[in-house]
Amino acid sequence: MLLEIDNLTLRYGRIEALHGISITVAEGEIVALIGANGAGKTTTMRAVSGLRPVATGSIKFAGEDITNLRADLRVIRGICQSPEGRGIFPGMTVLENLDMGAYTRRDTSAIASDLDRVFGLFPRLAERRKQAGGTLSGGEQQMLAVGRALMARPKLLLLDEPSMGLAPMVIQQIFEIITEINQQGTTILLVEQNAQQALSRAHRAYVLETGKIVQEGTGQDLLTDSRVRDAYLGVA
Amino acid sequence: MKGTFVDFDALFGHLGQHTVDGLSKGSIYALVALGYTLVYGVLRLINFAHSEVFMIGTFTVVGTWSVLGATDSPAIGTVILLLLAGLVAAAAASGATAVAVERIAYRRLRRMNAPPLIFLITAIGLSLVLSEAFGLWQGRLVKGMPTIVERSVLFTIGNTEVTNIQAITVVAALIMMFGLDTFINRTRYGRGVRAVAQNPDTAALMGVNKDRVIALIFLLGGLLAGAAALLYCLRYGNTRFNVGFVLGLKAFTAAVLGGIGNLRGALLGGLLLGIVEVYAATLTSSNWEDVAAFVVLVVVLLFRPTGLLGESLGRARA
Amino acid sequence: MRRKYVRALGGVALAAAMVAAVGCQDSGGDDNASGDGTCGGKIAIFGAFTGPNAGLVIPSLNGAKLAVKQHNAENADCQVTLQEFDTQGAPEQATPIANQVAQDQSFTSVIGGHFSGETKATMPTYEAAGLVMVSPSATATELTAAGNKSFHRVVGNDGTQGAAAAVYFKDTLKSQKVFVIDDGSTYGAGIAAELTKGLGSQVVASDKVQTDQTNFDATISKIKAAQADAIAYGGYTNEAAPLLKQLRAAGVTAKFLGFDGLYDPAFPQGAGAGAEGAIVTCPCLPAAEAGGTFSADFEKEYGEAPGSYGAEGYDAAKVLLDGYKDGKSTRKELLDWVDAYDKEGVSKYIKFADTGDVDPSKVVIWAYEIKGGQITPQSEIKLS
Amino acid sequence: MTETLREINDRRQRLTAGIGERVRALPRWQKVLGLLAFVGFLYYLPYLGIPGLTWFRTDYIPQGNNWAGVLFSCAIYVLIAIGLNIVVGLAGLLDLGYVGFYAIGAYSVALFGSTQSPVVEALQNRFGLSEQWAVSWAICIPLAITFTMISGVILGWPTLRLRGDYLAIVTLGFGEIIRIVARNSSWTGGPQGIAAIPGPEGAPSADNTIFGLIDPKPWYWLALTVVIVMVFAVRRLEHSRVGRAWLAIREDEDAAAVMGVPGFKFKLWAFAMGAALGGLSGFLFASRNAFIEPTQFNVYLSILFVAAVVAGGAGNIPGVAIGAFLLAYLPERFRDFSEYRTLAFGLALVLVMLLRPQGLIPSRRRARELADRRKEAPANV
Amino acid sequence: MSDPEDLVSLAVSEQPRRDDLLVVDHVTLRFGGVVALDDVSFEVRRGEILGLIGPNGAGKTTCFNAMTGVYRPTSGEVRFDGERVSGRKPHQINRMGIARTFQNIRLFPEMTALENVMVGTDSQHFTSVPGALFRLYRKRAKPEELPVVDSDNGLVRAWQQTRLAFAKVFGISRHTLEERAGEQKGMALLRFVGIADRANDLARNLPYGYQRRLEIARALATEPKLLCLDEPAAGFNPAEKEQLLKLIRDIRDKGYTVLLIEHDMRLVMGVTDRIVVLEFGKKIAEGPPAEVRENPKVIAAYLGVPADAS
Repeated sequence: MLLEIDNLTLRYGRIEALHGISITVAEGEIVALIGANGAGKTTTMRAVSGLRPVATGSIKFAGEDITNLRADLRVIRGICQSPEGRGIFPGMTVLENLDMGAYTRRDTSAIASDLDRVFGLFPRLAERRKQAGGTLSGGEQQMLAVGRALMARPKLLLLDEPSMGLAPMVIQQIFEIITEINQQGTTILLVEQNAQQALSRAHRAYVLETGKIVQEGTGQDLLTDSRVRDAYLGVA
Repeated sequence: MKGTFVDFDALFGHLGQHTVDGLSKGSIYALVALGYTLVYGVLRLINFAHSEVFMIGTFTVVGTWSVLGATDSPAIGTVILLLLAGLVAAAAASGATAVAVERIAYRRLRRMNAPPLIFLITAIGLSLVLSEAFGLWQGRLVKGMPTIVERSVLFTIGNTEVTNIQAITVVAALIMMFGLDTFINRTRYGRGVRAVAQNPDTAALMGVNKDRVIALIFLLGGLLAGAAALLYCLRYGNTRFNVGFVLGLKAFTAAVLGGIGNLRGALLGGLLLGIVEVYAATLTSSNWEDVAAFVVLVVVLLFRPTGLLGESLGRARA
Repeated sequence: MRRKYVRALGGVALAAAMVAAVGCQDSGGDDNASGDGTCGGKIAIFGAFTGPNAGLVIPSLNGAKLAVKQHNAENADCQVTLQEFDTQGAPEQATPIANQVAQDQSFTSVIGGHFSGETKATMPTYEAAGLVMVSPSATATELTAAGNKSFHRVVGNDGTQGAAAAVYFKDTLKSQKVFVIDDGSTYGAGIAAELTKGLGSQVVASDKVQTDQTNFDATISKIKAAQADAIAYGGYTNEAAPLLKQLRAAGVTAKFLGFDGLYDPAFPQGAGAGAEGAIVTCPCLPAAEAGGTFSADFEKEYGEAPGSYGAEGYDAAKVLLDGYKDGKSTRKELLDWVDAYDKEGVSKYIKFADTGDVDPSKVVIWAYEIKGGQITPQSEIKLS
Repeated sequence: MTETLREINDRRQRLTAGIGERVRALPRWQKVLGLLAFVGFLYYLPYLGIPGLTWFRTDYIPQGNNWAGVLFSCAIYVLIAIGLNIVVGLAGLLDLGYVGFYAIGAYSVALFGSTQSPVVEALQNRFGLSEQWAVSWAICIPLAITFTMISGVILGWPTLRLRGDYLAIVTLGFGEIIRIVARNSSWTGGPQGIAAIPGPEGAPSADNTIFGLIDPKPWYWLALTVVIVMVFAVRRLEHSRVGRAWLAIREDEDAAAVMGVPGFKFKLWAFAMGAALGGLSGFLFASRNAFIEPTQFNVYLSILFVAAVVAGGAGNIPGVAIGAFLLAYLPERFRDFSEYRTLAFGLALVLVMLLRPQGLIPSRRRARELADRRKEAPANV
Repeated sequence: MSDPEDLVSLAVSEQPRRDDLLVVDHVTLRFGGVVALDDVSFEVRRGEILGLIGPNGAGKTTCFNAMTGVYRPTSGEVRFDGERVSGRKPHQINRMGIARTFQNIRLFPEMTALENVMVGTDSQHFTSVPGALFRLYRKRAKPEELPVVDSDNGLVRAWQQTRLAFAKVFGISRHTLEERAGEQKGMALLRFVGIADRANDLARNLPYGYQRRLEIARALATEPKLLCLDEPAAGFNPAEKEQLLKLIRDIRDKGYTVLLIEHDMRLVMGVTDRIVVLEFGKKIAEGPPAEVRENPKVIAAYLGVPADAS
């Protein structure tokens, strides 16, 4: 297992946000977390990337216990997140933002080729490479966030709401790119509102509800599960 | 006195001279202001102890020169040696102090996620401790030092004389300012600093070690304060245990004036404040210059609530 | 229920203890000195013994200590204690100290204050308590102008010194254009005003600097613009030293004259080479001129020459000590004693006018010159 | 080192935990009685002679200061802290120029009440009044309060729109401006200051029987009475629509505005009320000392006031009172430390903030908040 | 207002009422180059629950902010009760009768639940500093407002009687009456939303669901004509959502008009009278739930194009 989350509990102040969740992600998989707003999906992501302290439980990455590891060291281990709300550095240009993704890397030539790869995936970004991140449209920012995370050449890519605020066409594109990235060998943990898309792309998925995992299974199984359809796919 | 409260002739008769004087005065403000602005830009914290970082720099210069046996107006080779030694020692001492302050106090508070006011009071406490420690150790009276660089007039434009020290001060300040600007905007570490300033969480997700970046900005601020200390010593030839308090206050005012968190704002604010003070002192008398400085600050903030150039490391450009 | 009673009982007991204690405690020991016929007593001395301006005051304190020590060594049967009270020079700190001294009847006389502000703030209190004050260094003219009965000083006032400085400018320096600077302090502004009065139209311009100022560009350009041939500075070393240094660095060669606030080894040290040739006036005698063996004794005791007001501190104490030696032991007796005092001191001949000022005819003002980084006596300034 | 201290601190916390709870659990009448006893004790303090406690008197040491005189200073500082607490603790506005209001209060009574003030002299000349004429002490009280409230509004009106840190530097500038103007203007008496400031019995004179020159006890009782009245008044404000509005603004100004709290108005009120209290304390200070000069109102004092309020426990009257009390008391009691007093104060400030950031006696709200914030601290910083 | 004890119901004015309470009239909003709202028009009618829905990032919150005066529209305008909304300060907009909750709960965390609600009721009150300080503006007390004398303890009873006599002679201050009214109304509201048991706990210590409800109670306390709820169900499980639906219906039944912003279409279906659907800053549908549900544009927007559709 690349990532093993075991019985994780996490609090905001005195409010418990996660109540003992366990998630595993195997190498090469796309695993989706779905659930309503506030169910704890983003919190889980932040715990994995090291932005939130864990109350109890453990997180293991590639066999190593990283529960209390600093966030930046996790990046060096190979975990990179495209955060919810994109987290673009508004005052930096597109190029600088992408360079930030490669912050921990020193292999200049490989970085250059990765940059080409990202620009290949997102031609829009190439057009706007000198533009400040804050002036991009929502969709462009989302591309930038995903591209930036790719620049870290992560073993595990965490994507938090990559389709948020995007037009259906773009959503379609983004998910195709996600699949492509995955096929190129990157393991992906995906948090998504758009359950339809997420489930159809994911190998496996977990359903979160108020800080607990209520269901898990393969993407296709959950996609056809009546309860999931009822609760998260909108139209019954 | 009453009839001549405002003396326009004095001001406009030598406007150029006053401007040059103001610029050279403001350069030192600007260098110290950069320390405030760097820390504020990243941590949103007024590092009140920065004034003492500067003060320690000046004492280090005095100490270094006295150890090296400096005398008034030495030979040119010695001058360069003394300047370099003073610069290195002051920058090292100030930088070390700034980093130590961060390590001893602020990091702990950051871990506690303490509200800004707590940082401020801690900084005030630290500032008291440092300045008092020097007051006890070095005495409370003004401390003189040898005049390393004899003043001479470099060139004259109209009735405006520009002296070597003024030129050194302004040029050195500009060089350091642009050096810093380049460092922040062009290098990998600088990008890390800007990333933490703009979005600390995402910066961590990109692998930026926030602690190291914060230590770095304190170090940078300290180095600049050390450089400012050397220039100060060259220009004024004196220091004192509480020299930081007033100067720090002015430098902070300058930083706010230009837009705190904004590097170029610090430069602009510093120079502007220096000029305003000299003008005001000439126009009335020297003891009104602080009033003028603060009045200008209030007026500027009324029309531009975040200072002349707006806030933040890079954020303003968005 | 029982606990309640215990608590109530405890409360009553505590209250009783408090009430009982009221009777037996009122600012300690008023029964050990005064009025019991024996010789000696307690002198309170107050001033800025700590803080930035302590350097000006410590020599005076040491002078007084020296006088008391000598007195006690010579008069085993008439021991006098000197109690120090540090005010840091702040009026609001001096006021409760005045209350303390006034209420403690064992204190029969006061040396102080050392600065004019603290003196002004506490004079009425000491007067009301009938305590005699002998100040070594509070020089503001107004202190003796309000008819306070307890205040005396063994030092010339700013009026005398300002006038003397005016004479010095006219006669010795032969200055035509004097630029007057002060630091806006009670002392600095006061003495600058006195000088301006004395110089009249020879004052071409003036400026006021502020405490802790370090940059004097504006002042310097004003001096240049006024083309002054002499500069007078009313204030203290902290600002004067950097000012003078910058003045000289800026190529201003006009004569620089400061007052007793600069009579302080830190001044030439802080101003460096720029101080060379500067004049400091002081209503204090040069060490060599001081009467008797004072200078030698002082140096022996403290390992350094008596700085500013060392001799005055000694004299202030001496005036009172002579009274104790003469058997005076109440506040009233000592006040009368000081009023009638008429004797040669180490700094000058001491005899007080009705106002409390030392007899103007006995005041000596000396001009000192900075030579080789030392304050060296130049000449006495004759007032007429 | 701090680790050991932290451990000691934790142990102390375990020991003292629950005292507050137990006190709160007492029946109301016992609390009222306890409070009365405490107030009685405060009035008794100048006589403090209980064996064992005499150690606390500042005249316990030979060079010590008058105990009642120091108590008076403490009371003044407490009054200042209560005023500043409205601004900093309740409304959450950082005011680093509070000393300006203190100065205005002091100068109000000095300029109008003293026969030696240039203002009074000008009035005498203008209206042909006798040389003994001056505004009486009692009338100076409303004058002082009015002037300071007006200056609070004048300062607040343009600046309260600014964000926190900007407000801090602007208020600091205000404090400096007041001092510099007082020092450099002839109508304020300039650097010489103003003497003969009246007290309740008129100009200072040896004939005054109660508020005399020698015995400061009545002055202390007067100041204490004012403090108690003001504590009462501020508590009334705290537990009213006004106090809720201040708290709401401190917590979340935008949300408060959306809930119908006119933020600007109440911030201005906080400034005005804080200013009035600062002015009142300056007023008392000036009339007790009978002499003021501008150097007494330097900006350093402002910063110390804020430090005292925060270190004591911002938002909580007992907390800020203890902070201010210690600020005035400790340097006096430990005069033997002489030169090291300020250094020790600075160290103490840093230690309090590191070990007990909520202040010595925090409000219950604030202590909770800080405890929670500590838990929420992001993992990577 | 049939029941005099019912403090929660909105006092509906008897004046002739126009049907539309809030009108969004061709509102366009641009930030820099980004068009956040593109010519959006709809209205909220009195007494209805209007749902404003759309996928995350569709411009719901932007629209909401324009409606509550936070943003000034680039063109077009928002009118509430016939008056323009934009250009007013937030507290003035509250005075007009718009109250809102926040997507990411924004309570006053260091104040108790009751105090939080009382900040809301305070918007209806007038006591300011002089009133609170001196307890001025005394009114002759009605019998039910007089202090009660009920203690057995002689001393306390004497004190109570003194207070009673004082109140009879001098009346009762506006401050006291307002405090009392605020407290009663606050408690009534806390009971209404079902969290009265934690009235004296600090808001930050309340469980998540309670905080959501508290926010609603606080908004109701300002007696709004229009209550805007911004994603009130975020973080709720289905059971909690169900309770929330009931609460929203109750609120409507008390006479309030409700604007409900949600992205969860299912939740909105069950409670709203009408629905407006936004996508990319444009209104793509408007109508009763049943109608909107069948709208193909809505389905596309909501579900995205199914992956297997291509």
